[in-house]
Amino acid sequence: MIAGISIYEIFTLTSILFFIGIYGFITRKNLISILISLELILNASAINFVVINKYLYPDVLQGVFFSIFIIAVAAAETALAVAIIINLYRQISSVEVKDTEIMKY
Amino acid sequence: MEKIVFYILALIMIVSAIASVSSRKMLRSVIYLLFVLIGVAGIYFLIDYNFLAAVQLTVYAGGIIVLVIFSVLLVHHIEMELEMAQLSKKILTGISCLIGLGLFLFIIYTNDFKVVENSKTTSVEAIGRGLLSYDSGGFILPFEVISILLLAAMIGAIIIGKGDKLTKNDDTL
Amino acid sequence: MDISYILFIPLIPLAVFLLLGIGYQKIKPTVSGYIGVAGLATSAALSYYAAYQYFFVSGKVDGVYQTIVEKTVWMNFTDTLHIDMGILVDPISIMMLVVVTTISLMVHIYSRGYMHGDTGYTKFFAFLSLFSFSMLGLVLATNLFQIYIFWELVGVSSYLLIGYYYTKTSAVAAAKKAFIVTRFADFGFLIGILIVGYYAGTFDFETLNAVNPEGEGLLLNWASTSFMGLSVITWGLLLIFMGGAGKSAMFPLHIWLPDAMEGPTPVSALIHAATMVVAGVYLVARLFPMYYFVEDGFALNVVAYVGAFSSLFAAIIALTQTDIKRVLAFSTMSQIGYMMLALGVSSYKGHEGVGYMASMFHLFTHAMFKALLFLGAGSVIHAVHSNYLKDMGGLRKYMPITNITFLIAALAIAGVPPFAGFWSKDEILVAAFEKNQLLYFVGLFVAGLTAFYMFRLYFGIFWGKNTKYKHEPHESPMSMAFPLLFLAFMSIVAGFIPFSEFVTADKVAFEAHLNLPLAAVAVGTGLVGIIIAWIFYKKENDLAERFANAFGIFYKWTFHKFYFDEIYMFVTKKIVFNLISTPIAKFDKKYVDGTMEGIGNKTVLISEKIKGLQSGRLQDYAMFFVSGVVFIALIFIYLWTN
Amino acid sequence: MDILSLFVIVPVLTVIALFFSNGLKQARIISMIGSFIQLGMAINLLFTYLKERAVDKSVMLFTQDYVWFENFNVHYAIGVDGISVALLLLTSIVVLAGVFISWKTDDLPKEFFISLLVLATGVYGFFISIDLFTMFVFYEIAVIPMYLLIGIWGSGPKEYSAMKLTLMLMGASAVLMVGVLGIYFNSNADGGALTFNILEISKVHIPFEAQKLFFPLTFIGFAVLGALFPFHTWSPDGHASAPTAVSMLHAGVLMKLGGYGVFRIAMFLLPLGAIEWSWFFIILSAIGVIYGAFGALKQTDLKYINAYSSVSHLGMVLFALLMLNKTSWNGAILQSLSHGFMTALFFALIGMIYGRTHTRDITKLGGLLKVMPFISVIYVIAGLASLGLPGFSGFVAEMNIFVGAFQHEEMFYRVATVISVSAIVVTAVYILRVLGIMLMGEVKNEEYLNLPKATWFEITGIMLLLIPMIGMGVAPLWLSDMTMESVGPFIQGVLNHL
Repeated sequence: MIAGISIYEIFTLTSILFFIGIYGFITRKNLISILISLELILNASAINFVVINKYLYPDVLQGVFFSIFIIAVAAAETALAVAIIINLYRQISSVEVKDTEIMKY
Repeated sequence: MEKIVFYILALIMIVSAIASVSSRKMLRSVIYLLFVLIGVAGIYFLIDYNFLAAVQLTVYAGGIIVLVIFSVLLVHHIEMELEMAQLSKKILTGISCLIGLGLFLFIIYTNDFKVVENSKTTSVEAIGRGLLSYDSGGFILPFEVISILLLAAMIGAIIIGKGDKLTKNDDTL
Repeated sequence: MDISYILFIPLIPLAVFLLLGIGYQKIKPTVSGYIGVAGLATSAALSYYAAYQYFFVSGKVDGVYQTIVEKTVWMNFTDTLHIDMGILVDPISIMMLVVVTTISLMVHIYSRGYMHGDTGYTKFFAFLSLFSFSMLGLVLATNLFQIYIFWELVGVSSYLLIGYYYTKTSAVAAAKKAFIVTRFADFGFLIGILIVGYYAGTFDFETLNAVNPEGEGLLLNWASTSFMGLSVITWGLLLIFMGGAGKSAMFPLHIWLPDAMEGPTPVSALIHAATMVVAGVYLVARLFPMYYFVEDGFALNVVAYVGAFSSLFAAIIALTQTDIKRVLAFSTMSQIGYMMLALGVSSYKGHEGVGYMASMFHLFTHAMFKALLFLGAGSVIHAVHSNYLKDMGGLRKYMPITNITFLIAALAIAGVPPFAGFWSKDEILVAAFEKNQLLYFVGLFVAGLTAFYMFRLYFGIFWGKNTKYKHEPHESPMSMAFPLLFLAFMSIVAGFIPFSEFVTADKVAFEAHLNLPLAAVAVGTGLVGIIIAWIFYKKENDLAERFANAFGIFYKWTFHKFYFDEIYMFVTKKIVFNLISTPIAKFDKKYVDGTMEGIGNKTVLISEKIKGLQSGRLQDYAMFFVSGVVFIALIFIYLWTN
Repeated sequence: MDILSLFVIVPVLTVIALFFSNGLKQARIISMIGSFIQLGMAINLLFTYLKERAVDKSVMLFTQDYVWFENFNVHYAIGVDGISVALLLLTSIVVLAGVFISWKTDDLPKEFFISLLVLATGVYGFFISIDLFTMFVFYEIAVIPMYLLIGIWGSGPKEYSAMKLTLMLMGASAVLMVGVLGIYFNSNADGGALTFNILEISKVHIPFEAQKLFFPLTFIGFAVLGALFPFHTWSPDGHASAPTAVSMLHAGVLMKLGGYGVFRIAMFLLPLGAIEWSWFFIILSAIGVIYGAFGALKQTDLKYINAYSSVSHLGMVLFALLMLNKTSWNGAILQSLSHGFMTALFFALIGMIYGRTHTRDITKLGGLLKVMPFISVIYVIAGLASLGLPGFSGFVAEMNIFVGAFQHEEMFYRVATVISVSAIVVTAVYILRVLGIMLMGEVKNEEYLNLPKATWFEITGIMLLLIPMIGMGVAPLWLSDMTMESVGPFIQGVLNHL
């Protein structure tokens, strides 16, 4: 519990972060930037888990566990993403989204 | 006091997040992200989840950010400016996001949360026990799954990162 | 009376046609000629026997010639309507059998000489046999549909024979024209048949023509339904007459006949002079009671006026033509108009039916002398290798037989006694005089014109200037001369046949008298015509030319057949092709097909657009996803909050 | 084994045998034998039918019924009446003639014959089934090989034409499917279970509203195949690109499915709808009749001329069907048969002319009577048959149609009939135009002087088509009576609702 801060304010913050992440995800044209936006989204949701755990169900720890898992998954995901990006860079010397469209064919 | 800290943190996070998704320099973008992540850790500290905050700092700020920076450095010139999306697309996305945000907030504020007043602190031991517990509410299975996932991701990352060379070896032989 | 042997009269030519047609490659030309002649000779012999049997032995019961029918169902339409195939024997059909087989036989014999050495000799005889079969079938038809069937077959034989010289563009065009014009007329014929068949409930001539015992009206109820002020049956009859007018080259459907002269001359003699072209007359005669009784003979009046006008019209055109076969063609048209006129002024009963008798009589005599004229002309053309008067002249020295026979025929058609034409024409004029004086004077005038143009032709060919010929013209071989002599003989004696004893409207014989004053006037008119021709053309002089110049524009119009060909050309080329067909073709390509194509193209276009959504860009998908979720969420909230 | 199912089984067996064949020689022999057996079966069926018909007066004979999909009450139900027997005979003759005409298919012969026979299977199946669903399945089987046959063995813009043809026919089937399902879901109107069986549905009183809605769908679905104006445009392009045998089969047989379907399904099952809508479709079909004829007048490509003439002739079929009386219906059936033989013959001849001169443009041809007398003479005969000359099948059919159409006294029908009848004049014009330009006149091209003569298989193919055509024209009574008798119950079904 943060003294003087209601759950609404925290949710407002996470919502804002979440949509900034989405905004970045859609508008950025670089794979790494997209990855960064993704981290924002993940973090926003992770905060939500924790906050809901703390404010509404203080007796259990599920929210915390989920946050831990999110962090773990995010780490794994980032590692893979970076591997892919580097591999891609080796192949086409670019990490721009527009150069990776050929997947659609 | 905590209130003020929270607002400062929130302000830093939002500003950094916006800067992170709009900066034209790749490396700066990553650094702004770092601020956001640290801010998240700060939030965790504020609500007394110290362990979580520590994990956030070490794994995220310490591990992931470094990884990303490395990859940025590997594939970018520092001075390179990023290409930006078309203005129309930005505006469209912005509007869409604002509507979505409005929606979220509308739902959040119309919902009556049953907040339980408390000031519990959670020990690392409780978290450890919870994670490894077989009982109901225990998280041993997800924990194991996550460890396998991490392993798989690690191997996968290695293979993908080196994949090119592996296949090339075959060819040259 | 057993009439089953009559069936063989048409069937033998059919057999000959099939034999020659299938064995086309194998049969030698001379053999095929003999086969054709033999077949027709058998048919002719059977016809003569049938005529003898019918007229003199067993045809008459209580002074009335019987109508004997044998038929079998060929196809069923409804419970009452069906097409029968069969043979109908009555005076006119027997008479036509005789005419057709006689002329056909003569033409067959003649063709053996005329077509000698032609590559398609066998084919020619096959077609002639096909024609004979169709014509005989037409004559013997028992109902409207059967007559229509053979009508069409006759038309197609005519098409094949006109287009016999198929490498010649003009012949092909003429054949096409003949077929299409008559086909157009047949369109009317068919509608007429449908109307009559529907409202009368039958196609059978017997039922249609059934007259009540007093001879005062049809048994058929024709007045039941009317359309635009006339009984529907009258409309049907008028449309049927349209068919007849097409085949008989009545104005304004006459344009095909002069062009049809592109065919070999024997064909012109057989089909376009003696037999097929009188089918229209035969058709009206066949339905005569209907024409006469329905609506007080309204349709019959139309027949009379159309006939009279055609007769005059053709005679005027014939004055100026220079192609001898075309002169004869217009003369044919004129004479058929005469027959139509005669039918048109006829009544039904007894002596009042003299017009009907005269018409049939004229048909008979005309067949003889017109065939003779054509065969004579063929003989001339054979010798001179040209159709044009300007290439001829003074031929009497080279071709004595042709000269004499041609003269006899010309005298016959001019109505000089005692030749055949005089008798029949006189009866026609009598009939017209009694019924309608206007038509009488038209007829008389035409008789004068006929005499004039015929002797213009005669003098032009056999007298006149002495042309220098590249090859010495010579008399035709015996195979060609014999038919000429035979037909000349017929042209002399045919007039003495007491036709009113045999062929009458009500099938009861009556006494026909020679009306002396009228006959004298007619002969006088004919002689005036001949004398003028004598003055103009006997010796080479420029009288005729000066005369023609005096008439100026009228002469020019006549010479161009009143520009009817041009009008038809305009209608077909400009209107049908350019104003109907081309726009339809364009419309089809552009709009009908275009619409279908458009649907296809639009589909492709839309799919291109939709394909753009499937861009492969993750961010686009995310965009759609987010917008979609937001949108759906909005909807749900809207729904739940209300 | 019932004798009707054999009609489907034999071509299937032939197709299987073809899979194991090798090269053109084996393929064509196998196809020929298969088609011969088929023809024999059709003739046998004809006589068996006539014998059986004398004693059995039910609507369909030789009926068989096997459940196919229990859930939707789909049956493999078959049966024939005089009409199907006649059409089966037509099909078997045209298929055999088609095999003869494609005697020299060099390109992928095995696949060609397989597609051809699959098409035939579909057509046979369509004619024998009396279950809507089965019928529809066979219909699709018949349409699909068309795409391959035109797309692979065609000429000119073949992909385009194949695509156009298939798409338009598929579009039509989609519409048709809606109509068929509409009928199906209304087949319990009188109580009872939903059924696809035609005979059972015909006893049901489908509500008027449903009939009004589904009749146009069903009608158009089939009529597109019957080249109803303005849905005919697939036909000229399709025919022009298709190989000879395919044109023959398509125009000769496949397009008949349209008229047959209209007759068997749209008219029979939805009589009230037919009465309600007939005026509209009469206008369309009368336009089609005259429009096709005028359209043919201006074309110079032989196949286009023939395709437009098909539009005209088949317009006549639909026109006759819409006249809703026994005579005209019989005329429609006869016209289908007649047009089948005639147009197949035309396409066969066009194929031969094209094979020799390598052009189908009539303005480039000329004087062919001199250089290829046999083919030209047959062409003249076919042309004369096409313009409705007595002694050929076309006349018989057309007269039935006209007499039938004339049974209506209203002005509207009269005018429509007269318009249709006037097509006989235009037909004469375009047929004679072709004959005049192409066959007569001087030989335009020196090379044509030494063209090969007609071979035995070509002659056989031609004779197969010519003889029934003349036979029908000379002695129409037995055939006409056979079909007339079978039309009876159907027209009665319609008239009962009037």
